[in-house]
Amino acid sequence: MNDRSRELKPFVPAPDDDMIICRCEEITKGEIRKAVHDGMFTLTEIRRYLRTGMGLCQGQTCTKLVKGIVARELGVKPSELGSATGRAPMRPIEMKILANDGGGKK
Amino acid sequence: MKCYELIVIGAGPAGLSAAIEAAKRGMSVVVYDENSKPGGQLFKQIHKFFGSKEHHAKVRGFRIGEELLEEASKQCVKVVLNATVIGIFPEKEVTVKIEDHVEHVKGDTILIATGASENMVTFPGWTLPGVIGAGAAQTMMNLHGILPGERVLMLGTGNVGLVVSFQLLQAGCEVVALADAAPRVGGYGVHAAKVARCGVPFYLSHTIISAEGNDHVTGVTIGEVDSNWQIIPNSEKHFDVDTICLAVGLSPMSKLCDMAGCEMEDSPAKAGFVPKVNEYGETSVSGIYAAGDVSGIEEASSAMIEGRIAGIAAAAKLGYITEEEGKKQITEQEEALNGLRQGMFAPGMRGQKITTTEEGIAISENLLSHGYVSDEEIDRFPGVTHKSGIHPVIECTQNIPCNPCQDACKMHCIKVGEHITSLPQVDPVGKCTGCGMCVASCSGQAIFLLNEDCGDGTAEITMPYEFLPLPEIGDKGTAWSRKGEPVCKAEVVSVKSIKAYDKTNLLTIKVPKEFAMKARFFRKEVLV
Amino acid sequence: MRINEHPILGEYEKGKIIKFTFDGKELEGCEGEPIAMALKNAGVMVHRYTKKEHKPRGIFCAIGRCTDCVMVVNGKPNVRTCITPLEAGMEVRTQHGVSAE
Amino acid sequence: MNADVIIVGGGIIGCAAAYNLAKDGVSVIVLEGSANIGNGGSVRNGGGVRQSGRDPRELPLIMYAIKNIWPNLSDLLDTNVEYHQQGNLRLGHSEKNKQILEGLTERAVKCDLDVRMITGDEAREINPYLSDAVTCASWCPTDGHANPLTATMGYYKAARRLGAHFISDEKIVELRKIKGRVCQAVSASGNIYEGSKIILAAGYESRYIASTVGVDIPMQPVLLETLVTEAVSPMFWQMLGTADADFYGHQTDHGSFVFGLNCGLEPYAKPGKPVSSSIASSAACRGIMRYFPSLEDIKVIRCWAGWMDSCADHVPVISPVEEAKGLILACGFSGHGFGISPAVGLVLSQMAQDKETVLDMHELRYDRFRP
Repeated sequence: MNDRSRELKPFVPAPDDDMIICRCEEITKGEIRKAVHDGMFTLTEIRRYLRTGMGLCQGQTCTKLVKGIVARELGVKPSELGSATGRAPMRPIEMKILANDGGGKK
Repeated sequence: MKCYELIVIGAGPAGLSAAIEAAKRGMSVVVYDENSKPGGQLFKQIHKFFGSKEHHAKVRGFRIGEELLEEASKQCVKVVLNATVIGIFPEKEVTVKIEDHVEHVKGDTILIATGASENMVTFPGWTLPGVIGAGAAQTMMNLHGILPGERVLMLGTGNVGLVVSFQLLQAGCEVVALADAAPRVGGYGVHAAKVARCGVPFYLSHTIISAEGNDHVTGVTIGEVDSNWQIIPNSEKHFDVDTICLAVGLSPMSKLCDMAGCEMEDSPAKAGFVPKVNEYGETSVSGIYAAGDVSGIEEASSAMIEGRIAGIAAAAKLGYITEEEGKKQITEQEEALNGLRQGMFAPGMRGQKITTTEEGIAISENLLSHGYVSDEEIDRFPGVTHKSGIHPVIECTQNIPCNPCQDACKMHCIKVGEHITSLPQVDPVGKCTGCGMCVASCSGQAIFLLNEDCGDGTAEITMPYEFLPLPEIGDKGTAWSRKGEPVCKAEVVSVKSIKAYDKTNLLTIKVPKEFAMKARFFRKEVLV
Repeated sequence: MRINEHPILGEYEKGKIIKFTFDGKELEGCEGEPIAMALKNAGVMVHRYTKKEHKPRGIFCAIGRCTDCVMVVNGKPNVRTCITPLEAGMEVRTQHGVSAE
Repeated sequence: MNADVIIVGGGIIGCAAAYNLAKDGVSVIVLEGSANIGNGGSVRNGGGVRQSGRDPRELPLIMYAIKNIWPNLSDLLDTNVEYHQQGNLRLGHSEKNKQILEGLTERAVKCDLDVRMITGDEAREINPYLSDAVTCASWCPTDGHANPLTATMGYYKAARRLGAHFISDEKIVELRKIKGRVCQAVSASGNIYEGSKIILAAGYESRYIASTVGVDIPMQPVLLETLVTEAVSPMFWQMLGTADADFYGHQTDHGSFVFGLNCGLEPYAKPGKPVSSSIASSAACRGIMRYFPSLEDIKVIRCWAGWMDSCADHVPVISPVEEAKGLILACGFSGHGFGISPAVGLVLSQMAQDKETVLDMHELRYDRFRP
């Protein structure tokens, strides 16, 4: 049970709020912190709301960083936050290659 | 649909080892790897590995990669390169991108051995070109022969940070400093010591305040942190660098396991989000295994054993060996794995503060805080003894599972004993011939041959030397201390490079005898 | 800069020297090496400028994971130059946002 | 825990209802069974905000939403929902396709919708990237698309700011009638939530939950799959569909393309966690490339699947229940819930407050399947 109305410490702007966290989508630490205060309590919700980890690299670099920021903001351990779901394709793949999956269906 | 008895994803140490074991027992095996070269990170590892003979100790990483590949081809393992697995679907269907198309294949069993990805830290300027992962530096210099930069600052003193710093020096870069926010060096002390004696300063409890530059890195400022990780005012230090290397740990690259429906856990002990596996490396999905870094960050040596276990387990599952045979063979591998998971750096020791060695000797605090063992500390370790004539001095001060030095000495001067993590001892009655095999065998480059008094007021020190250009007999220069400072004049009296040393040259220098226990490195420049 | 001789690895096996262009300027590299390596050797640090903040990016992971080193190659954007082999005559351009501008 | 209204299901329908209720000062508790708000079809759809192709019974909802809510929704929710009203092209490549499109068009025109048949060349004038394979299309200029992710999270954020109480990881397994009224929702962990009205908007799960108070809606779960590409320079802003229904989608503000897909095997997907199939995205790419050959080099970066709650007659049930007073059903959206969700949220809040609804909802009653 995850109560989304529970009290968080008040949002205080920090000097490093403009630091880029998600390199692909250029999402800053401040945006992530604010999103938590707007109710985005899970990594999946942060992704859906801000696009962190939804760029070309699919979160290879920022997932752990985002997790740390969200955990700190919520006052929980990062390991309590779970992870975003692994989805195909594991690497970007051109439509014409994906379309060419054999079996004479071209 | 094309079907294999084992589909291995990732041709690194774990994947290849599993493929070999499974194929040896009669299974049809395919290995897919997205890279153009197999071996995973092994081909970037140019240092000699630790461990015992069974763990390929004192063999360089890339040679282990070559051996694995050779064995895999002997066992008729099909290794498909430039083949990116894009997904694992129900009923163990794998889709893989090969050249201009996608293939669907099925596996009776699947091993996920996708390895790890590098962690990162943020600081102002961390997105500038010139800030790179330590793995990137390794890839550039060791695979492609490209210098990552001319002047480099390394963040992180774990084994990756230490090993890559040494590799940067070998490639010809200047490493201006090693910094780490932690108060103690995280990696093997011997790796730190070989970097420190080259003159690289260690800044523990320091972190990067900012990277400078407009279009690319031109400098970096680090600062000391207090116990709350806050920068202490006026502790800033600036370096002109063109490259900042980040070596702040690895995370399992386990997305594919998650996609395959394996039950996952977030385990700080395994350094991230990993599939839950049983003692055979099998995940919650029957027939899907995980081995190597993807199931918990460790060394390549343990990845190979985990891979072998999964390969044997898959063979037992498909009836190529009996369950009993499988159990017996796996138990042997588990013993080898347990052998590696011992000592001060064992996975179970993470986060624990160690004050004494297994022998009850106070550890070198200076090694942990500055990267080298101080003159005052060095004499208390069992590998350091003094006697007349040539003899080994083993500056090995931490309990790590490694013993090639014991086998290297045919005269039985060196003893590690039954317990592989014990500190090597020098037998006082052993007759050292000065063959140098121990020096070249030590993966930590921690063994020196000393003749502390040559009778003419000088001492001779033989040291491992893996840099170019190689000094020549008669070269005059400077001896450097463990701390990496010039201490006295020195002259090269011998340079040995035989095949058995495997690229570790043995350099013998002559110094005034009072510097016998101080001089540990040589540079041709005359500085004192 | 290239490492000519390495104390452990000796000499590197490289492809033959070929020509390609970077933003219209002719450069040389070794055939088959990643595009990013040839650029690094030529001193090119900036591979692209980001879409929102127009900040420079270059090689970061060098193994095709982070996608920071993407450029416009032969007209196609978002090509991971650290894992794409260099071919003679390739047209490599700095990427601005998601295109060559 | 008590509130005036208990909403079971934290998808966009539940969030939009909560937003409208909270705005009216009504106390609300929203219970989401999964870990994440907006975990079902709300965030796994193609983002269409379209009138064309709709069943006449739900047309009033979408027409109302497009006229009155979508244009201002970003401001209302303080979230960019990326709404674009640049028309919908439904593409055809054969005579059979043309017949399908003409049928849909005729039906919509009867409901006063501005939609018409156009030729392949006319379609290519609207969208120059279309291939010559396109021989006909239906064109509805007032249709559009929005971002399902930010719209869902935006409704959640705005409702929460207005005081709506959201609880996730709280799976409701039972409703209870007390003294003749459905007023309790009981979670798997045994917690009881009580309100004078209960809105059931839990997708297909609603079927199991409603059955605990003797109500059944004829629907079944059907898998839908979606893919998203890398971002490229802006190419076109229309919402796209095909007469064959093999894909639908659009280019987003971000530059990526989002395409919903259909490979034909979806109705036979295994129950449980929604899993992408190994062949659907490939089939979709073939379909997309047939109409948009210039997209062939664009890279797909992610695929995902989700369950939709497909109602027997393919339109939702949005209705109070006579024999279970206090219960309001909002389920069976059949894969077209996203576009109408702002209007549905409004209507549900009115139903829960016993106000007259802004639209006549009798066609979407729960008992329409019975004599």
